[in-house]
Amino acid sequence: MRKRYTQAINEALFEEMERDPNVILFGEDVELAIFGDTRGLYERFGANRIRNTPICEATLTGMAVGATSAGYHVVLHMMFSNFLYTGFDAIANQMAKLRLMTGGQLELPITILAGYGGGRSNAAQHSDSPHPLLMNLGGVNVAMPATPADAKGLLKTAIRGRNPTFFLEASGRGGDSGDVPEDDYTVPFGKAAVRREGRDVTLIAIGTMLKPTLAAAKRLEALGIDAEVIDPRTLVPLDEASILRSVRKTGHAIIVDEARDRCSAASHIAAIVADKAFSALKGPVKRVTVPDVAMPYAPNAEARVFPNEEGIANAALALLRPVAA
Amino acid sequence: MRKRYTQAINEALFEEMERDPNVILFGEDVELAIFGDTRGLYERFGANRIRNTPICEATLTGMAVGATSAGYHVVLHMMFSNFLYTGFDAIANQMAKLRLMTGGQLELPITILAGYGGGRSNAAQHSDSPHPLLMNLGGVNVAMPATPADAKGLLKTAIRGRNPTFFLEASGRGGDSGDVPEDDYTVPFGKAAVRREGRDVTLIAIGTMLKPTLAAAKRLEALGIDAEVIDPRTLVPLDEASILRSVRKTGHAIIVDEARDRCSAASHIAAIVADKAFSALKGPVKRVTVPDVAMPYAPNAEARVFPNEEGIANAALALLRPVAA
Amino acid sequence: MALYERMLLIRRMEEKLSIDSAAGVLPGAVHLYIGQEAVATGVCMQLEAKDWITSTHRGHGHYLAKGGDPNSMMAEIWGKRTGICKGMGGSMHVADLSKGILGANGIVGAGLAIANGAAFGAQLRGDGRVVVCFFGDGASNQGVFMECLNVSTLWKLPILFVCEHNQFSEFTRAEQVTAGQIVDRARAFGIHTAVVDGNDVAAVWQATGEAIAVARSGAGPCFIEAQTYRIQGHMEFEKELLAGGKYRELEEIASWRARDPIERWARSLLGSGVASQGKLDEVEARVLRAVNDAVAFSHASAPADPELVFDLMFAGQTP
Amino acid sequence: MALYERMLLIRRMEEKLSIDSAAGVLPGAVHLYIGQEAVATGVCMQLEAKDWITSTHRGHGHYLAKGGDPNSMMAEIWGKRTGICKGMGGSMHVADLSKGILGANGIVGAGLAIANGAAFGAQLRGDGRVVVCFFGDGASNQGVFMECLNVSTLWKLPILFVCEHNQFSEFTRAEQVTAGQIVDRARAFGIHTAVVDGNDVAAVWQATGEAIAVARSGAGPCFIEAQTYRIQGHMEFEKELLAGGKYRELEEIASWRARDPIERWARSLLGSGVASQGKLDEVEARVLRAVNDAVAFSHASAPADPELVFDLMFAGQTP
Ligand SMILES: Cc1ncc(C[n+]2csc(CCOP(=O)(O)OP(=O)(O)O)c2C)c(N)n1
Ligand SMILES: Cc1ncc(C[n+]2csc(CCOP(=O)(O)OP(=O)(O)O)c2C)c(N)n1
Ligand SMILES: [Mg+2]
Ligand SMILES: [Mg+2]
Repeated sequence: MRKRYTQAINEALFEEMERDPNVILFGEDVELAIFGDTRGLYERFGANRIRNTPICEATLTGMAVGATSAGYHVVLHMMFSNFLYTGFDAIANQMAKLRLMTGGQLELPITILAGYGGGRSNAAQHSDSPHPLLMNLGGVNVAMPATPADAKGLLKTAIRGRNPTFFLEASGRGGDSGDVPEDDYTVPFGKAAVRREGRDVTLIAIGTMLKPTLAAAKRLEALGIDAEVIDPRTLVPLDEASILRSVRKTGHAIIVDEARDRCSAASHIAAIVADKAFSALKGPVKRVTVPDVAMPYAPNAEARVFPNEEGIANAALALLRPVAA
Repeated sequence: MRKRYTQAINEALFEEMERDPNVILFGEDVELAIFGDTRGLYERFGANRIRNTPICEATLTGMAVGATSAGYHVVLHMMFSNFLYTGFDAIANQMAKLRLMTGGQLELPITILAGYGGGRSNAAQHSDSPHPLLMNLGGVNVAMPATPADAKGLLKTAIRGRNPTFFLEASGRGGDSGDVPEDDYTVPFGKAAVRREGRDVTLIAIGTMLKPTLAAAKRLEALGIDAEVIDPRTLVPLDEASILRSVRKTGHAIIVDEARDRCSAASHIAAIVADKAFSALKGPVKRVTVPDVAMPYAPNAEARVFPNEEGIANAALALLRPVAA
Repeated sequence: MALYERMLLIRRMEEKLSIDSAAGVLPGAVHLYIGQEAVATGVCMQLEAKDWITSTHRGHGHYLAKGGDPNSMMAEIWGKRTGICKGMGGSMHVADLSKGILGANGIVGAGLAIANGAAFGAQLRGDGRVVVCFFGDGASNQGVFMECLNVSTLWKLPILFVCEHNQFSEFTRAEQVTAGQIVDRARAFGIHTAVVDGNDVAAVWQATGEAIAVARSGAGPCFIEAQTYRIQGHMEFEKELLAGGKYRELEEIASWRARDPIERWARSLLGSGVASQGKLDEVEARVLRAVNDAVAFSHASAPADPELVFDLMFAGQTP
Repeated sequence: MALYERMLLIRRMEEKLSIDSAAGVLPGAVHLYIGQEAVATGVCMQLEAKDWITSTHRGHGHYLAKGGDPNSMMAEIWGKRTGICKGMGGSMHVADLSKGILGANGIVGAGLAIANGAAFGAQLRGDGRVVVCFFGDGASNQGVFMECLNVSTLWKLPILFVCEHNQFSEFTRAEQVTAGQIVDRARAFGIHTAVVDGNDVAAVWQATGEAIAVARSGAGPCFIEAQTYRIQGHMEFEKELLAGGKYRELEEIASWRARDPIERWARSLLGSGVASQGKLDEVEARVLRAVNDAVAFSHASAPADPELVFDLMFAGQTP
């Protein structure tokens, strides 16, 4: 059945909380969900398991760590990714480190939801794509579903899992719909999806970037370029094997990432490709990313820095038709 | 004259505060500097310009932003890099964004000092190398001096500059000494130093990694491999040209970085090389980094994950003598 | 009369924004200040031009009250290059440093620390400046609030914390998320505090006068809690976003409308004979002209210059 | 007598650590609790095995007071695989979940939010657990302190905040960085508070008993400020680090030594006839044996297993 992205998330939350009484969820304004993803949970599960909190991100992330001691799986809703920074100590110094630091004593079954990305004139303080920072922390998983079906399946995996996981929602694109299976399924971590098979170039599209990348692939098809599109789905763990397999086949890689360029996921995947698939490469590894700036407010300025179909297609053209481009 | 690393920093602070009455410095315990870098400043410049603060990093980073409104260049000492996370909102959401967001109205002449890195059994919460996170923010400079001379010269540039700059000190290696010029010099941002010329492979060593990298180069020399060693000195801005020039000459690149591997500076530089120097590459681009774990406490466990001379040399050997290795 | 005109300007500007937001012609989200005008106005009319303010995501009122230009604000919200931030900030980020408006902020609580730093700078400069930090009841639950109370008390900073208690953090009632009285958190530091009716512009003005005198004298920080009410939703659009989810009763809104700070002040001006209805009508006309001018100015302005993004990130350096 | 033995165990363990640290044979830095033993002991002896504590960078005392194993702690500090954290955490991070010791923490203030979350978990579980959060006067200036007071008051969490006021944040005196009385910050939330002489183990024990009863009854959070003194420096090594920089007078240290909580309790036990000198000597002997055993155990243990780093980062997943 076709469902909206947030609806798929909402269903995953409902089903997992139904399944496991040890799942609790808290965050700012989760009762009347502004994104819609937590809608109805309060009415169903009550004030113990669904709780509106004060605005105090530093405490919320720390509480998520603490509440796991009582055997709960904590789902913490952080609203916009930019608010992760306010609660960053318990993310970077606690969640990402305490399991090792306690010699494995502390289990940290935590799922953090946060919307990310630009494209809606929310300006710089509501448009960050924080996955590169989270990837560098070492101790947390990062899931970035691009479709409603993956949103539901990955969120279930996160909630059934025993490790801290950031589940980043495409906040500007909550309305996108897609088919969602009816049965109780999960999507495994660390398994990329091949969204389109192709022979000429591998386009690796992260989260929100899948849509313009698929559109670009279509455009390229008309020009006789057969692009393969890979959606990693989770960045930690990362399905290197699928990426490398594809690049070894096509000989070309372009990574499309809504993060700022420097030390982005695109950089990292490019580095892996340049290391492990070097001998298969027929040309440079390219990145289509946001330049190293804050996201501007004005729609035209935002469009200027945002990766889009045309930019992606042009990158592929420049790579494969250097003379024509 | 030979000086210790912290001594060079201390001199830069003295000289710049002497030169410019608009430079102020605050932070936790800066009067009795635990690292030694701010020693004597309080006695010289008094309580207005040098001030011990309470422990409240979230406020300190925000205050740095605010105090610039009065025309001050704020030097904020954050002690260990891991404490940046506690004050991360004003770093990631304010410092890195407000100039653009105010249409250029707000100037943010801020220098943030913080010690980074492991190697001294300080355990995970006192051993992070945060430069990849900072690099991804887009709006802040990142300086990582490897020598006392650069520490002094880069710090002066930071303090004379008009943009937020993170000046990351090698906290575990404060004692290392080196020649420091006597005159009033600065070291420009975005200019890498070629620490050793060579023809066979380019070793790009970040901050603390310079020392083991030079040692590895020496080892390689004995084996007939002539390594060029590049020290970027600042990661934002990054001297891409010098790196690419060297790689185009040698055809091989290995980046040595004390950060965790995923989305590290090493990843980013590897991505740049794989993009812009592709046609010159004779082999895969390699990274020698810390694996994606929290830094363990026990010395032998820390040594296991820490990049060292041997690991660097082996990476070069494997690249250049694939059969022998 | 000046208080009246300033309040009315804020109101009419925002009513226009409300309409345009509902029509879907504005680029981003807007958070309106309607109902709270007496706070910004009563406070800012006690300030000197040199004084500084920091603001929140709900910042239009503070901006206009401190003397920010309506045209540049409107153009900013429309994403135009004539906007006060050249279209780079938008509604949640209006700032005019030349007027002492250090900026609205999309991060709840961020203004507290920035204001604290500005106050430290002002103190070191010794130029007699005072800094006012506006923040909400919701923001009072951010730890930086206590941190800033601590630092400013220790250092005797010239800062006035103005907590606008409008009963809500987004869609959550204050009782649910804010324990006790906010003013008690400030009292714990032994500083000058006051609680005022935030819908009574004269009361706000009066309390601010006393507080600013304390802050300017070098005696240290002050705190005012202004009780008021957010007449509009948290943000325009919220009805669509909440899909009908209701978090407050219409009667409650109506009861606060009856306490509208602007009408109340108009009645008081008329009652005390300070102003005639004719004078008030003149003000109304002048304000409407200003709003229309601002709109016309915005419409006539060119969109933001996208290439500026690369120039403005750093001073003298490309990203 | 139990109080005495526990305090003495903490003291003698740390005296040994002090010597070994000075000798440079321990891998990392150690922050000693010497002089503050009455706080951890008086508090923890009121707790049940199921109760939880969170601790600080100065955590040996809390760990031992809550019943943590001396051998595993010593081995941890030596970086051995028999350490309570397998050598991965070290001195600043001793934790034993099986004993309710949720962990020491290298980040000042971090334990507050973790304890708050644990208390929320305990409340939801409804198993009658109480959580004690130890933190310093310096940590009380971190905003999370106020945030946690707010949340725990609103939610009536079963938590006891114990602020150990030992007069210093590192090398800075409390007066310089902590405005007013810390207890007033808690009072602002209307919760149960107490200020006690932290060098009087009986007083701490007494005040804790009252507070824990409140917290366990479901009435919400409690707060105790224990006035004490850090006899050793902030950390061993500090003399070398500070290059002679002096931040306190020897007389001051001496005056607090005269109020040593252990000797004081010994005098009281002897004075009241509860214990004889012979009994105390027995305790001393037992404690010294325990310390020697811990040292022997550590020395006999193998170094940490480096490969474990990769196993321990995640549950069932490699990094
Ligand atoms: C750090 C952070 N957390 C959460 C938000 C989302 N948010 C925006 S406004 C708001 C409520 C603010 O309440 P209050 O401070 O009372 O201001 P008001 O909206 O009532 O004017 C929240 C939670 C944010 N912008 N920043
Ligand atoms: C977030 C953070 N900031 C700074 C430090 C450095 N630091 C370690 S202990 C300490 C002082 C703590 O003082 P207090 O809370 O009173 O505890 P005490 O050392 O007196 O036991 C500081 C500033 C830290 N570990 N974490
Ligand atoms: Mg409010
Ligand atoms: Mg202390």
